[in-house]
Amino acid sequence: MFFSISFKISLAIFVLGTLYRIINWFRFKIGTDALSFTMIDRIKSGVIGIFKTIFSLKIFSIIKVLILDVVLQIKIIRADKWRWIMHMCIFYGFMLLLLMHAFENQITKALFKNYASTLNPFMFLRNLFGAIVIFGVLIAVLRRKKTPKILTNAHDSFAIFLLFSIMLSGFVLEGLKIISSPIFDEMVSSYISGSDDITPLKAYWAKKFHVVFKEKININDEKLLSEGESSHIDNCASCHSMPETAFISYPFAVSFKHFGNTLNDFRVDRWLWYFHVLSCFLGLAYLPFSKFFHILSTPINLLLEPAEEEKNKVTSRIIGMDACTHCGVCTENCSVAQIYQVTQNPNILPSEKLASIKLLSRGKKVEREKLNEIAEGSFICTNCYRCTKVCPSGINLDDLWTASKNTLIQQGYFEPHNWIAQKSPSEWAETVKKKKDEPSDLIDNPEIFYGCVQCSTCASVCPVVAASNGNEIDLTPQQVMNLLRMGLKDLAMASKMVWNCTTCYMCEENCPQGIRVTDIFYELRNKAYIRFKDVKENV
Amino acid sequence: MANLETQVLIIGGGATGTGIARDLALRGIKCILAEKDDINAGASGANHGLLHSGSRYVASDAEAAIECREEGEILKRLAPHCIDNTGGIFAAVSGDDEKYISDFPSMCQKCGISAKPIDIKEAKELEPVLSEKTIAAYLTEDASIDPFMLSLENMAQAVSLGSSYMRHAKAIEFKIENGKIKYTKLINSKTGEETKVFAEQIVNAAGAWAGEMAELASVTIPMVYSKGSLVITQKRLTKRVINRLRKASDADILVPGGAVSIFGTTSIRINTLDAIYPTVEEVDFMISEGAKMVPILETTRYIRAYAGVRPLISLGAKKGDDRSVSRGFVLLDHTENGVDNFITITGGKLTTYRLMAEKTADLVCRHLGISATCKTREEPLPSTTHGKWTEPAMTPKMWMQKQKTDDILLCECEMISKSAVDSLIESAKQSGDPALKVLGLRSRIGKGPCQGAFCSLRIAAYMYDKGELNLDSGISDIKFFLNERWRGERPLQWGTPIIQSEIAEAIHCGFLSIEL
Amino acid sequence: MSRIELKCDLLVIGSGIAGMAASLFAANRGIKTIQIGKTNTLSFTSGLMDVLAVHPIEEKRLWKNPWDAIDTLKKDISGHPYSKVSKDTIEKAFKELVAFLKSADVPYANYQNKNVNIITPIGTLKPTFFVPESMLNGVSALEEKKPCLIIDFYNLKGFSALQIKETLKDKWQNLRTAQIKFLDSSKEQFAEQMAYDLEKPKNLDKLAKEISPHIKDAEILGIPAILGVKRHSSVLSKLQELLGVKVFEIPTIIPSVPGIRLKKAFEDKLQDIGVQSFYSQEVIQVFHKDDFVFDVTGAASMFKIRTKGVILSTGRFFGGGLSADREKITETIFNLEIYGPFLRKVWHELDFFAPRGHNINNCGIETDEYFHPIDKSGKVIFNNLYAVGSILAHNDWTRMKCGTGVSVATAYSAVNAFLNQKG
Amino acid sequence: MKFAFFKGCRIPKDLPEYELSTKVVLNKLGVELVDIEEFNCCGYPVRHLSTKASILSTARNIALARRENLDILTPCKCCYGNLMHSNYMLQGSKDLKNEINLILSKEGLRWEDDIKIKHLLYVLSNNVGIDVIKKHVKYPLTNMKIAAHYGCHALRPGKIVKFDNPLAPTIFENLIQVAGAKPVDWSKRLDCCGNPLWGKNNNLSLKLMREKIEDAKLADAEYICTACSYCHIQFDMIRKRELKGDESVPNIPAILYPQLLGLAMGIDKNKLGF
Repeated sequence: MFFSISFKISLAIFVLGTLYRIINWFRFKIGTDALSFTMIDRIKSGVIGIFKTIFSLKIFSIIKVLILDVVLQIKIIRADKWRWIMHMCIFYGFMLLLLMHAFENQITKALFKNYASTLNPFMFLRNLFGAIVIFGVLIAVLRRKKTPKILTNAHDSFAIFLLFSIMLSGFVLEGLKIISSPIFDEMVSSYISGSDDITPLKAYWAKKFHVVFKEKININDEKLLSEGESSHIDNCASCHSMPETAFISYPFAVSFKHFGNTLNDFRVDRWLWYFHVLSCFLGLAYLPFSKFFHILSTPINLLLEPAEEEKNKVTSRIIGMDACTHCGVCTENCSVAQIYQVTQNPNILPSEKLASIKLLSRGKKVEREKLNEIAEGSFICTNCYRCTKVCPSGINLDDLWTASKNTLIQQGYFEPHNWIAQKSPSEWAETVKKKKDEPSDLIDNPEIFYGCVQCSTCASVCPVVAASNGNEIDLTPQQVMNLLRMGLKDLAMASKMVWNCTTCYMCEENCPQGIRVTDIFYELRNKAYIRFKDVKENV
Repeated sequence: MANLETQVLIIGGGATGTGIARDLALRGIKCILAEKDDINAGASGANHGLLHSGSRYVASDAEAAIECREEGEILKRLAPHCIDNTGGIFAAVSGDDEKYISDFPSMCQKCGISAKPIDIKEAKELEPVLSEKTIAAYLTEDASIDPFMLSLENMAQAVSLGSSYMRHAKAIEFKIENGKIKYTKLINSKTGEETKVFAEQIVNAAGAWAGEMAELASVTIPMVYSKGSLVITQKRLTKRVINRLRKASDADILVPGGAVSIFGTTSIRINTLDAIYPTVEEVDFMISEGAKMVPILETTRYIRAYAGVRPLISLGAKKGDDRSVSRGFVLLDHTENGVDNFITITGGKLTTYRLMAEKTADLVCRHLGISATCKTREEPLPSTTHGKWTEPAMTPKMWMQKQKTDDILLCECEMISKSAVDSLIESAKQSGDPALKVLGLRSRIGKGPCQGAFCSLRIAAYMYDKGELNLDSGISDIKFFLNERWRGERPLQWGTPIIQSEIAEAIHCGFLSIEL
Repeated sequence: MSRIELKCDLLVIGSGIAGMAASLFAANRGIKTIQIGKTNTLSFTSGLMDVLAVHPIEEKRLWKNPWDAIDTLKKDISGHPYSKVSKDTIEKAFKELVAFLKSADVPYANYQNKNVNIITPIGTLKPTFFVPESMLNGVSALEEKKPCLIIDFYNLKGFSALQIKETLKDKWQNLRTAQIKFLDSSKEQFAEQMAYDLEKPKNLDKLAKEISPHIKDAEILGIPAILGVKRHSSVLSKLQELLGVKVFEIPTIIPSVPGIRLKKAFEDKLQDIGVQSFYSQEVIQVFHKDDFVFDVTGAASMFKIRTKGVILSTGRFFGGGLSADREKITETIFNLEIYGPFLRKVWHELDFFAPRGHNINNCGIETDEYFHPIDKSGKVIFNNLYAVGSILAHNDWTRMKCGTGVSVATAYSAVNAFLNQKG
Repeated sequence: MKFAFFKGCRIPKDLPEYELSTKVVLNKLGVELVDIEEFNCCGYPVRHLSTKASILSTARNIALARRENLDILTPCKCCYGNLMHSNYMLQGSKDLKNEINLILSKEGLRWEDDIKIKHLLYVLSNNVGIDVIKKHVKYPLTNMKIAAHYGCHALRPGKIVKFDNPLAPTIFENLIQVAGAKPVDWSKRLDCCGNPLWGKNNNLSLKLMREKIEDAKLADAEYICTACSYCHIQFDMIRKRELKGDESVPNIPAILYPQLLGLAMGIDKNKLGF
């Protein structure tokens, strides 16, 4: 009753959740190209696209990809052996447990007529599979601890925790069951006729299975034991292999022995069973909302990818984001990840940026500060393509970054060059008039400009001054220096000259007095960025 | 020769002269102000630009101290655009007179002047450039004031009320008939043109030149001249006015002015008024003395130095004279010297200029038999286009605000554009022909690091294009302007300034051969 | 970090006209030469080459014939660098320099072996000797008072044709002026940028079209010196062709295009004849035993230069050869003895344009007849060190109008002296 | 001769031919290039926003090269310039060095001033040597007129990047000559290609490029030769895309220097990435 209700509830959540996520694939959008399509259009075109792929020659290449990248995870083994082992352990260990253990009634029993969960090889295998999963989980934890670039979020921790508690509760439960006298009693009453003396069996089980009985049982009496053994062979052995083969649960059982009576009295095994089962159901219900959803989305994404239709591209982006397992490989390979160490903006890291972009794709209002952070991360990206190349889920990250940049721009979050250009230097200066300021090396140091003899060389040699018309440039380099000399740095910071400088260093190289004009421009940009970004308003 | 008539002729276009012009104009009395050079060409333009709180005079002259306090308060209220209300710090360094330091607060209190003691650490936090050897510090109400803007605005309001201003108009003769000046003959020092001005009253506000003027009316004023030199730093060193806490002495005061600081002064008795310029010795003395209070003065870059003359009246003979309103300034009614319509006002301080103008105007009114009362105690000084170009770092702000691509800068250092020069030319034309020095006085032209080397050429070329200069007048104009700038650069020729002047010489002599 | 060591026979420090000339003369004589200096010095010259035009400066006496002036000068000022070189040397030095410049397509010429008057942007006349060929037309036009049109450009600061016309009114009545809008006239114009723009035929055509209607009866056109940099000769001839009149350039205020042409010619061509040059590098330290060893700029990536001889042509204050503090004037690399330990109060005159010149302009390095710097007692300090150019004492070049002449002649003498000494 | 090959961000995706041709040419000339997969961005793009982030980026790259005990060779001038500049900053400040090393130590890395950073052209001209290259040139590209585009960030600031004479360089022309081609003398050879403004002010970026191409045309150039990822992207990819069909821009294609040299050395076109 409890089992089936909770199972049904969690299954329902699972199904609804999966549906919800699938619908969201067609509902959410990122990228300005996504704006023109309706959900229905996208569903139609998605379904058609998948069919097209399946019934085209492409399916062979997809199958190849499925086998290599999904089943065998070739991409990961190339990048990192341990990570591959982790993935294989968790995925296949869990899958085998699922098939053999969770669906024992439906699958294992059907296949093996004499199946019993306490019988070898099943008991041994269950322990083995569990151990494999735990081993994988341990690698995952260690990896996250050891690689400073990879950030771990609540989802990651929860997923790992959930897996770990399912496994651990399973093992402990098995251990408890082994030593449980109430279960022994239940079994005896079901399988042995009431008239038989079960003392020898008790003794045998106490000795061999470490069942803890309330009454004192002499387990050293050879005679009693051999009687018990024959009784065991008659009644129990067909379903019960020796417990040592449960090589993980068994040590638990042995160690629980000392407080076996208490445990048995409180029927802790039952509670733990509830816990184990509930954990599993929780996992089931949580699956559509967790990173494990990639089990579903990754293959579908692969199927949809080749359908080059615009609408599918848009959909594929969303599925792609669902396919993300937050494994951090992109971040490990990211060309600009180290910048996070300085700016502490996680949105520089592709794995984190993707999570933020998910928020963006939902079309709900995201707070300004967050958007500024996403924009900063997006515009620091150098489009090196490395993340896309290494993503084990095959997400087209490059396309995602381009799309999200477009969305950001459309919402008024530009490159610094562009948002700073939206206001005149005077307006910026007015905006930050009251804002406190940390002095910096060059621009706040008037001595830097003492050497300037006003010869105009910097302006004469500047290719930007030469190429621009009067509207494109507001000041010459010399004029920027003079503003700084007069302490008007807020005016200088936002000037078009500063932000349209190509940093060709002509001015600096030609300056007869060795004034570091270009370096000063760099500092002005750094400073302007910090000084203006909190007060910028977005259109 | 042109003849002009007016109620009052004021001689001297310093703070006092322009102040009187405004005071009278507000009382409905029209006047002509004749200045032999230009606005503030004398001591009014060659001082610290300090609006005294009075604290500096508490020991030597309590009366003057109180006057300063009162006038300072009035000006802060009525002419805020000319004033940067910085506040001040009086700081003593080890070795300074301990007695003076301990008496200072009570002396201030007696004069009603606020002087709040602060501890040394706090003082150093407020003004990090203060010496490590600072031993006492007080917060005061000193402020900095732009004397050029002040005089230009005073005159602008007088002109708007019907008075007029003549630049380069030197008084060369008083025609005295029946114990009265019948007319005054003026000569234009640029063109040589002469003008007769028939005025009911003549006010001699010629500052250091007041004695010379009085001499024209055969009146002798015993004057002594004290030259004071100052230096301008390239950057603003402090937020506040810094004043050495000791008996008023040389090289005591550092006043911030916009983006720069002004440090001074010296006091050197001189006998004549020719060739007033700062010397190398004065600059070196000031720097080494000032560095005791603000050590950075030893190493900072200076833009220029300048000197002014304090007119002092030797009152020995006239002690107890009731016309000497206070020991700060002197108002002389020359009726007793047999010239009925001639008044001299001289001495005093920039801070008390308004009071001097008020007292003078009162006397003028008595002479004219007019009962109008002074309005400058209550009426705010309006801000006009004539004064706005003098404030450091203001011109670039205004230029950047307009952002007109065609309006290119003619002066790069201080960022003065064509349109600003246009406006300056218009303003200068009110009182004569525009020339580089005239524009320079009304703005920041020539006041940046290049000291006119580049901008003089660019502005002269622009003025030719506008038809404001003709024949070879531009050449002499450039020479005159640069020479005037050079006076202030000369004592500061080391480090970068010597490079700058080498470039200037290479351009103007080596290339343009302007010296030939 | 190990430093690269470069070896040479002669190190020229300085990249002004003296340094460039010294490098040229040395390379022409097969001396292995390294030159090191600032990058941009020559663009601060007007591009005019003086020999000597005024002496004595107190009298502002102008000389038509510079060679006669030198004779008198030698008698009057024994310390003047010219007193250590013969006229023949000066002529030979210029000949070699001008030939080099011609090969670099920057032709220079003089006019009847006499000083000429060049019109300046403010309308004054600048006496000088060798001038860019593009300016020579103007000299004769002024002498013959030909009908002439002078143009200036809207938003090119510090150049007013009207000013030139007004200032020259009593010397040249036949002047007319016009203001032309240059290509994109909405912004400020810079001579150097205009010069590059005009190298493009389409821009030159456009300019010619703008000017044409103003020519009328003018036989010659005066234009600010903006007619191309590297392709100057062809820009000039093309413009004359397009307009059908002679064209002459009027030099502008620094940074000037004729100066930039010189700079480019030297920077590009000196390397071709074997000079190894390092611009925008500075000497940090110098050691001397028999050879000089120099440490040259840049934190950990410094390099060393080992040389047998050094020509010091670092110029004065702007060039960086001299520096001044409140007490004294110092030579910046070798800390050589400076003539003129005057007190600061007599460094400068009260009048900026004082005819006798500022005392400080006569200070500098004194040398023996081979341009070895000497100390107070007259002793040579290093016998493989030579000082040339404006750093030399007794040489008020701005007033005498002798800057280039002194630089070129002393560079020539020093290089020859080094060669002779080397044997 | 062995170098760590620092290809930067743009080459793998946008300019595989640059990597290909560089490797094949250098290989023939006896230079071994080692790929270090962990190399990150040189720091140039982020320098606008945070100099410190830029310096950290450089320092990490250098630290990675140190781990392999290799000097760095980069074919990109922007990378070169920024690596040199940041390295220079680190050389000059103990505090900065400590701060950066603290961050790097999390990965077991450390910056020290013992790794040389070299640009491809510098290695060709100074380490391999013109004479050696000459021996490998089998098919001199006689009569081909080439405009050498220097690229700003390798040249300037000269004191820091130490590539060649910052305003009168010769290295590139010499290398073009050794391939048998004729370098042309053009006025704007040292000017900016405009790419730093791409994506920021496209109009101005294109204007700058246009100026250069027009100037190259005046000098009769047939090709503009580049040795920088960004410059090449500008003259090739962006030009082809943005100025397509614009008749007013002379048709002078861009060629990468190792491709040019590779042709002269007789290397198969495919191997050079044509």
